[in-house]
Parts: sequence; C-alpha cells; structure tokens
Amino acid sequence: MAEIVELADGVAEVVRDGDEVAMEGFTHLIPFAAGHEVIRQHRRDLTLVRMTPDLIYDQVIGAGCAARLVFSWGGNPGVGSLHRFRDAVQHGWPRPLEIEEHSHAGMANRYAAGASGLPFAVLRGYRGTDLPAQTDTIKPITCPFTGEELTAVPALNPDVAIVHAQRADRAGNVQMWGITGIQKEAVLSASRSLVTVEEVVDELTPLPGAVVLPTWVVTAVAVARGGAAPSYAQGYYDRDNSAYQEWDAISRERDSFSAWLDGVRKVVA
Amino acid sequence: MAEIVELADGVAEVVRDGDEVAMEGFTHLIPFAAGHEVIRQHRRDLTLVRMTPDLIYDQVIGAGCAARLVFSWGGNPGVGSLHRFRDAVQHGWPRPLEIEEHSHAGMANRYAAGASGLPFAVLRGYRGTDLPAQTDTIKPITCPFTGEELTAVPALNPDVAIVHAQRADRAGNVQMWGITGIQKEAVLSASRSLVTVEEVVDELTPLPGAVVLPTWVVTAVAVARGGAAPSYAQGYYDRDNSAYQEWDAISRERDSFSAWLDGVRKVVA
Amino acid sequence: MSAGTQWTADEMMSVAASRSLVDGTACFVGIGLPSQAANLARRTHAPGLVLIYESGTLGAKPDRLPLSIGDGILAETADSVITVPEVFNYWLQAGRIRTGFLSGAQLDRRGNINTTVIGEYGDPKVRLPGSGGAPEIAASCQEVTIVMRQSRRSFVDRLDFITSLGFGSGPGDRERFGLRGGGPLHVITDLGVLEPDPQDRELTLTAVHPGVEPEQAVEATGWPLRVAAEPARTPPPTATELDVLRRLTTS
Amino acid sequence: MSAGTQWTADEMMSVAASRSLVDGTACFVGIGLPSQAANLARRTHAPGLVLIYESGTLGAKPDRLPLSIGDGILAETADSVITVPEVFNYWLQAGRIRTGFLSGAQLDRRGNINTTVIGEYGDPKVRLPGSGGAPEIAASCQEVTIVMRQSRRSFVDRLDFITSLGFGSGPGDRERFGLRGGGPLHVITDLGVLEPDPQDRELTLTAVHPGVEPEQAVEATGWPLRVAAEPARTPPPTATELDVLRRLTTS
Repeated sequence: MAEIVELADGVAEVVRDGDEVAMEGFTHLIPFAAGHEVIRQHRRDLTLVRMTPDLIYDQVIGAGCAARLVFSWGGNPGVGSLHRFRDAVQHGWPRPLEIEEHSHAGMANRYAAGASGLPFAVLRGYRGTDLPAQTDTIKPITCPFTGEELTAVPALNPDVAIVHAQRADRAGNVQMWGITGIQKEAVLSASRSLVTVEEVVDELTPLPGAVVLPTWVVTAVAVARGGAAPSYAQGYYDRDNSAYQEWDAISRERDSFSAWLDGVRKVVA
Repeated sequence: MAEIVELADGVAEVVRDGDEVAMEGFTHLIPFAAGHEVIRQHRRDLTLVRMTPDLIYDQVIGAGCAARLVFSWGGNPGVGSLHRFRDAVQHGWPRPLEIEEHSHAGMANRYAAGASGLPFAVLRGYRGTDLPAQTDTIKPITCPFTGEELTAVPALNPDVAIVHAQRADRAGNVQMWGITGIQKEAVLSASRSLVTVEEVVDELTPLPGAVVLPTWVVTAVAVARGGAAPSYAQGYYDRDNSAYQEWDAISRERDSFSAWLDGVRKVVA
Repeated sequence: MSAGTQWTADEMMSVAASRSLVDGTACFVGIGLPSQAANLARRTHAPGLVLIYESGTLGAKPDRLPLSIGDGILAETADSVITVPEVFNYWLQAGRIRTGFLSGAQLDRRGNINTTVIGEYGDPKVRLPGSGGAPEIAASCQEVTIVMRQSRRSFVDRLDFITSLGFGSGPGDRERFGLRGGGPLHVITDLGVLEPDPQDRELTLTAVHPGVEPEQAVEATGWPLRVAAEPARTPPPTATELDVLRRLTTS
Repeated sequence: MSAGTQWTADEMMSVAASRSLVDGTACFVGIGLPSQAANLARRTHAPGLVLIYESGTLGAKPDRLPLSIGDGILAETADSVITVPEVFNYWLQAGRIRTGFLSGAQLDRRGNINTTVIGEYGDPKVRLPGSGGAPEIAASCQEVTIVMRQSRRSFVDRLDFITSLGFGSGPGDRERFGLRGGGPLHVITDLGVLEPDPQDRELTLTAVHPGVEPEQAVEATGWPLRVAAEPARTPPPTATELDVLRRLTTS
C-alpha cells in the first residue's frame, strides 16, 4: 500500500545514488516538482530513463545528477534543442553523459515488456536505420512461425518510476486522465514508485478516460500542487508555453543555467 | 467508414462460408443475435475463434456451421459443460470439429499481436503442460538478451470479428463500457468486422471506462436490441442467469437441441 | 450436512479456503467456490483483500456473490476495469498477484491439475472445458490454493493431461520451466488440508476438518496418501463465518 | 513574403502539404508544419481527415492549432485517447494510418532522413533530438509526406546518420527490411515538390511553386537533382487557404 508522504521525504525514500530512474509524462503531467527535488537532494550517477527527456531531464542533466540517459527523443517540444543535454553529450559538461538511444516505439514496448514481467519485446522497427549499430539493446529476432525477421528490445525495469497525476485518495489509489502516455507502464515496470499529485481527495469519482493505479502497486504518494508545471495537469492548469520558450534562453549558456540552478536549490520543497 | 445496416445484411456481407470468424465478448456483451443470424444463414465450414466458446458457439457448433474451433475455455460459465461442443468433439455430431487449443493468456496475446501487425506474441506460459504436444501453434522462443526460454504463439488475424456494443453514433463510431474484454483487439486483428449495438445515437457522450472503436476500423454496424441476451449489456439489461441453466437441459440431448434450432431458424431477424 | 455438525463439508471447505487468504494482498478469483471464499474473507478477517477477476476487474467489491467472472457488479465496484490482455500481462504474468485459486477434474500427488480431458486427447472419454486462465495462474501467482472435493476419481495417481503445473515431477521442475510463482501452497478439500512436503513436494495430509478421520482422506485418494505425524484439526466454522457465507450464497 | 506574392514560402509549403491529404483518411501528425497542414486540410478540402497524434489522441478535432503533440485540446476533442504503447502497436505498426509526415535535419536522394546527429555519432558536431516516432512512421504509414525547407545543407549527398528509412539504397530495400508502408510519396519543400522515380526511387523535382524556377531547386540541393521534363507549377494558395492558415497560426 502506498504511503502518503511529503515530497522531499518521498524522493529521499525512493531515489538513491546510482539508481535507474524513469520520470514519465508525455507532454502532459510531467513530474517537474519531483525532478527539482532530485536536484535539491544532489543525487548522483543516476541512469535517467524517459522517452522524451524534455526540460525536466535537461535540468537534471545540467545539475550533474546523471551518468547515463536512456531515451528516444531529446528536444524542447515546439521550441528546439535541449542545450544542457547537448552540452553534456557534445562537451561532457558538467560531466560526460553516456547515452542509450531508441525510438519511441522501442521505448514504449520496453516499458510494456517490463510491466508484463517479460525479458524482451518484439516490434517492427529499427531495420535499415543506423541505430542498431550504436545501441546494443537492439537485436534481430526471427518469428518461429513465419521465419520473418523482426526486432527485439529488452524490457525496462527501472529501480524507480516517478510520475505526476491529478489526484489520489487517502488510501493512496492514484487517478489520472487526459493524455496518460506511458505512465502506467513506467510505474508497473519499476521496483519502486513515487506519484506526485495535485490533491488528495476522499473519493476518486470515475471519469471518462481515467487511469487508476491501485495503491498496492505504488510505493509513495506526495502532494505537489502545480507539480507538473510548466507542463500541464488537465482539469487543474494549462501548459505554460512561454516557460518552454524562456528555457531556451536560460539553458543556452552555462552561466544562465547555473544561476537558475542556484534558484532551484534555494527553494525548500 | 462503417456502414449502418440491417443485422441480416451485415452478417451476409461480412461472414462467408469457410471464413475464420471471431465472435468475442467476455461474459458481458456476447453477440448472440449475430450468432443466431449466422445459424439462420446456414454458413458452413467456419473456423470459430473465441476465448470462451460459451453458449453462443455451442449453438453455432450444434447447428453444424463450424469445421474448426480455436479456443481456450469451453464451458457453460457457472453451470457446467457445453454439451454440443462435447458431442462434436467426442462423437463428431453433427459433424467432426477440429480443435486448436490455447490458454486465455495465449489467446489474448494472439489477438494483441494480430491487432499490432506482428506475426507472433511472446508470453510466459504453457511450459511444463501437455498442451504444446497437442497444439502446433505453441513454440519455444529464446530471449536474445537473457537466453531465457519463453513461449511464442502466432498472431490471430481472423477474416471477420463480430462484437456487440452498447451504442454507435450515426457515423458508425462504436462505444462500449463495463467489461470490454478482448473486443477491441478482436476487431483490430480482423480483416472485416460487424458490430451489433443496442442503439444508434446522435452523440457518444464520453463515459468512465468507455472504449471507442472509430468508424474507420469497423466494416458494418447493425442495431440489435437485446442482441447480447442472455448475456448482458451494462446500462441496458442484466444477464439472464436462468437461460444459462436452461441451456444445460436444452443442449444435453440432440433432439431437444434440434427443436431449439428449428425455433431459431424460424425467426426473421 | 453430516450428522453432528451444523455445516456442510462444502461450507467447511469454503471457510478453510477463506481463512487462507491474507488481508491486504491481491487474489485472482475464479467463479464458484473461490469467489465464495474470497468474498467471505473480505467480509470477515480480510477487509483489505484485493479481488481480481480475469474479466479485467481490479479491486472489485461486490455486495453480493457475482454469478460469473464477468458479472456487472464486478465492473461497477472495481477500482479499475482493464482489458483482458492487460490483466494477463501486466498483472498476472508480472507476478503482482499473491494468491491464485485453482480446481480441476483431476489432481496428482505433486499438485498438477487436469481440466482438459479424461481419456485420450485425440479420442476423449470426457472433453472438459480446457485451460482458461488456469495454467498462467498456476505459473505466475505467488502462491496457489487448490480447492477440490476429495475422491479416488479426482485425486489420481496419474493425470490424463497436465493442464496446469504444480510441482511437475518434483523439485526443480518449476525452475526448469521458468515458472516464477511458488506453486501450490496447499490443497483444501472437503475432508482436510494437504500441503507439499518441503523436500520432495509430495502432497501430505497436514490437517483434517472437524469430524473427519485421516483414514477417510487416505481412502478418498487415488495414490497412497502421506499423512503428517500429527495432523492438525481445522477449527470449525464460527457462527459469523457460517452466517456471512450463507448470506452470500443465498442472496 | 517574396516580392510579387501575397504569401511566404513557408505558407506555400504548408498549403501544398495540406492539399496532399485525402479526405476520410487517417494522418499521423507531428507538431509544427505537419500539424498546420493537417489542421488546414481539415478546415478546407478534407473535413473528414482523422488526426492522430503520437500522444495517443485518435481523431482529435482541435479548434485551434495545438502547441504540442500532447496539448490538452487534443485529448478534449479526440474520439478516443489511448496509451502510447497502443498508438504505436495497434494503430501505427498495424498499418492503419494512411499518411505520415516527416521532416529532418538532413535528407538524401532516396528519401532517407537524419534527425539524430551531425558529425560522428560518438563525437557529435551537433547532437539532434533523435528518433522519436519517426522511424516507425517511415516504416509503417501507408505513405509518407516529407516536408522540409530545401538547402544544400539539408538536402545532402550522404546522410551523417540514417534515422528513418526512405528507400534505403534503392528499390527492394524496404521489402528486404520488412517495412510494410509504401515509403515517401513526395517531398514538399519551400521551392517545389520532389517525387521518387518509379524505377530507381531517386527523388526528382516534379513541380515548382509559383515564382520559383527549377534551377533554384537544383541550386538548393546537395546532390545533382533530377528535374522532370516539364515540372508542374503548383497552383498558388487560394484566398481561403491563406485565410484559414493565418487564422490557425495566429490564434
């Protein structure tokens, strides 16, 4: 059963140095507040897993928390590049970042295999591209019935998954709706999980399109109002598109980024 | 885009002699009206696919429409045996029935592979049981990353899927809710599909737990009020549990079944 | 009801099965006696028991006994209703479910079960329903509770068909086949309780129900049944257990 | 806006892309120009166009241009919102989607695309975002529309990295790799339209936009661009197309 905790305690409980950590949320419900808390707690040597690294990982990478990144698309959506990610990959600043690169379909199926207790997933993908030569977690597999060659990718089973949801009940059952992306698979594939929520309510009224994560598959729930900003939480607040634009300027230079980082580290969660 | 048609026309359009036909619905929303129409149209040599053959296939098998059955559990749920299924398997009446037998997990993954455009699915299953010796669509497969041995099953891609849903809109978009089982996968895995519905409405108001099949993946929609009875349609009518009990008596002997069959064939859809 | 008791052997079997369920854990429930036992447990000692039906209802809280695994009452009261592929892949196969219930037409001394056929597969004497969800419940639940009425016809020396694996032909077989669940924890019958020997995994009579002598269980078994040195005596059903069970089954 | 025209080259590109979409078909939409083109099409000649965004929104009907592929307006107006694994497996991979839009940092003469890296993979000059959904869109959509501004820097003789396959090194490669979609149908640029040669699959300039001469397109291409015998002239944007497009992009 999930424990309902303070955000700082939740992050301290589930995220340890050297962990493989998946923070998910597909444009919607990105767990920024938890990401900032990981930065504040100065976690080190993390392997970050995420389909779209996005601003949240640009920040965690720039803060020097990560040794490795497993991903499929590293950009600032609708704006351009992730400058901290680029600086780490191109110049090793603030530390070298090893990468394991996949496609979206590959990552989605890797999480699904992890959630299913399977060691690998099969898909039509990667063939003819240059990615298999760079990523050793992409291998051919032959259909035992048709002889057709397809692609296998290993399951993702991160140590920790962190996601943001609209709400939880007092027992720790979590409810999210709108675009729910890969969050269920991320939580079910991980050994531990932290879900930040906009609010804790007495009862989770069923809603169209809602996904429920039962309390018994979640490690900890923490209230983080606005915890997905500058992304959005459907029914609570909109995406702050200007913040994505502004991040381009903040992150472009190491100095301006470092000033931003100092600001985050001063906040008490 | 789905055409909205009369039930008899829809069945005539999508089901042809010799077809592989999947009628799905997991206890809930079983397409009985469409099954009876298949019987009335005297289809022959069908390969019937269904996780739980249930009364609906006991009837179609007893009527002599089927040459083959692909399934994972053939019983009258909560009551006992399927006597027509047994009579066909044990005594070849009214004609011999070839069987291809799987487990629920295997069948569910076969449909999912079919819906995904993959030739096979991988699961933890069957190993150590006597089923692989009887069913040649069960084969071992080795994980290319861990070396672990798992089981592969081929995709299901029936010629036709038939399901029942609560409602459709005038454009042929289909909405179902409650226990939705394997119906989406069945429709997406098939070349053609017929969806019977309780009613056609102007607008599909979103509902908690509702699954929508867009009109452009459905071949035909037909109104069949009460078309899931004696199973149930959540929000419309309850399961007629006594009918399941009564079927035990009707189906037990060939004579009483044949009298029932005459009755079905006299009805004009 | 047998003379001298206030309950039937089936009621005792349901009560014993119910008691084996642990509060706060998840349980994969089939229709019939397993559903009786699980719903009885949720109303007595295990209010936090999570009921999962293979129709895709997670955390169902039915206020009456469902009549099928896809009863509407399950969807209406569930924490979440998911698809059939999801229940088998994300929940059962992933090993998230503590207890699975199984039954069958035949059981052997190593807890293997037949629900497929009596006689030859290709020329059956009796064609049974088949696998359903049972093989994967047997493979992937953390532990399995088998509930079956005991008789020489059903507790057999050799199965006609292995549908669901218990301990195969003995220790090491589950590991060899890559089965990650623990296998049968016990067999609860109308006469008593059998548990696998920690060494060789052979089922051993470890308890008898009130009014039953170990010899009756031996007599009702088609192999030479091992009996524990001092078989326990199942505590009789309490008035509450019987009352709740009867209200469940007659409602 | 170039002299003598009432629209920009990018507007012409969006309009041309929009016109290529067929009413009543499904289209996999990325953010930026593809989303502009698809939403323009839905408001002009293709009201029944089904928009699918990789965030899992099937049949989105946004009343303004979404600012990201996961914009709330998409979920609120969709026929159905599904999970990310489902959109890739049941919808894209299964070949249900007619048109996929792609763009990239580099394109070669066989319609292969690089969105991964400029320079060496292990020692990049410029690290680009990477694959995202593009390789599987390229593999599985029934046809692909590539939309890219034309320049010698981006239309190159040799890609630094093949992220998404067009026709590989020529005819037969898609089949050899088991790709079931038809590959690039055309490349729509700010200067004109390139289409693969039916024989050897090399991109050939088949149309130029109003005010553009074929030589300009040749000049803006890093390989010796083939030009059709008589390249067509793209009809200029209509007043309606421009009006709808501008209302979309300024709202």
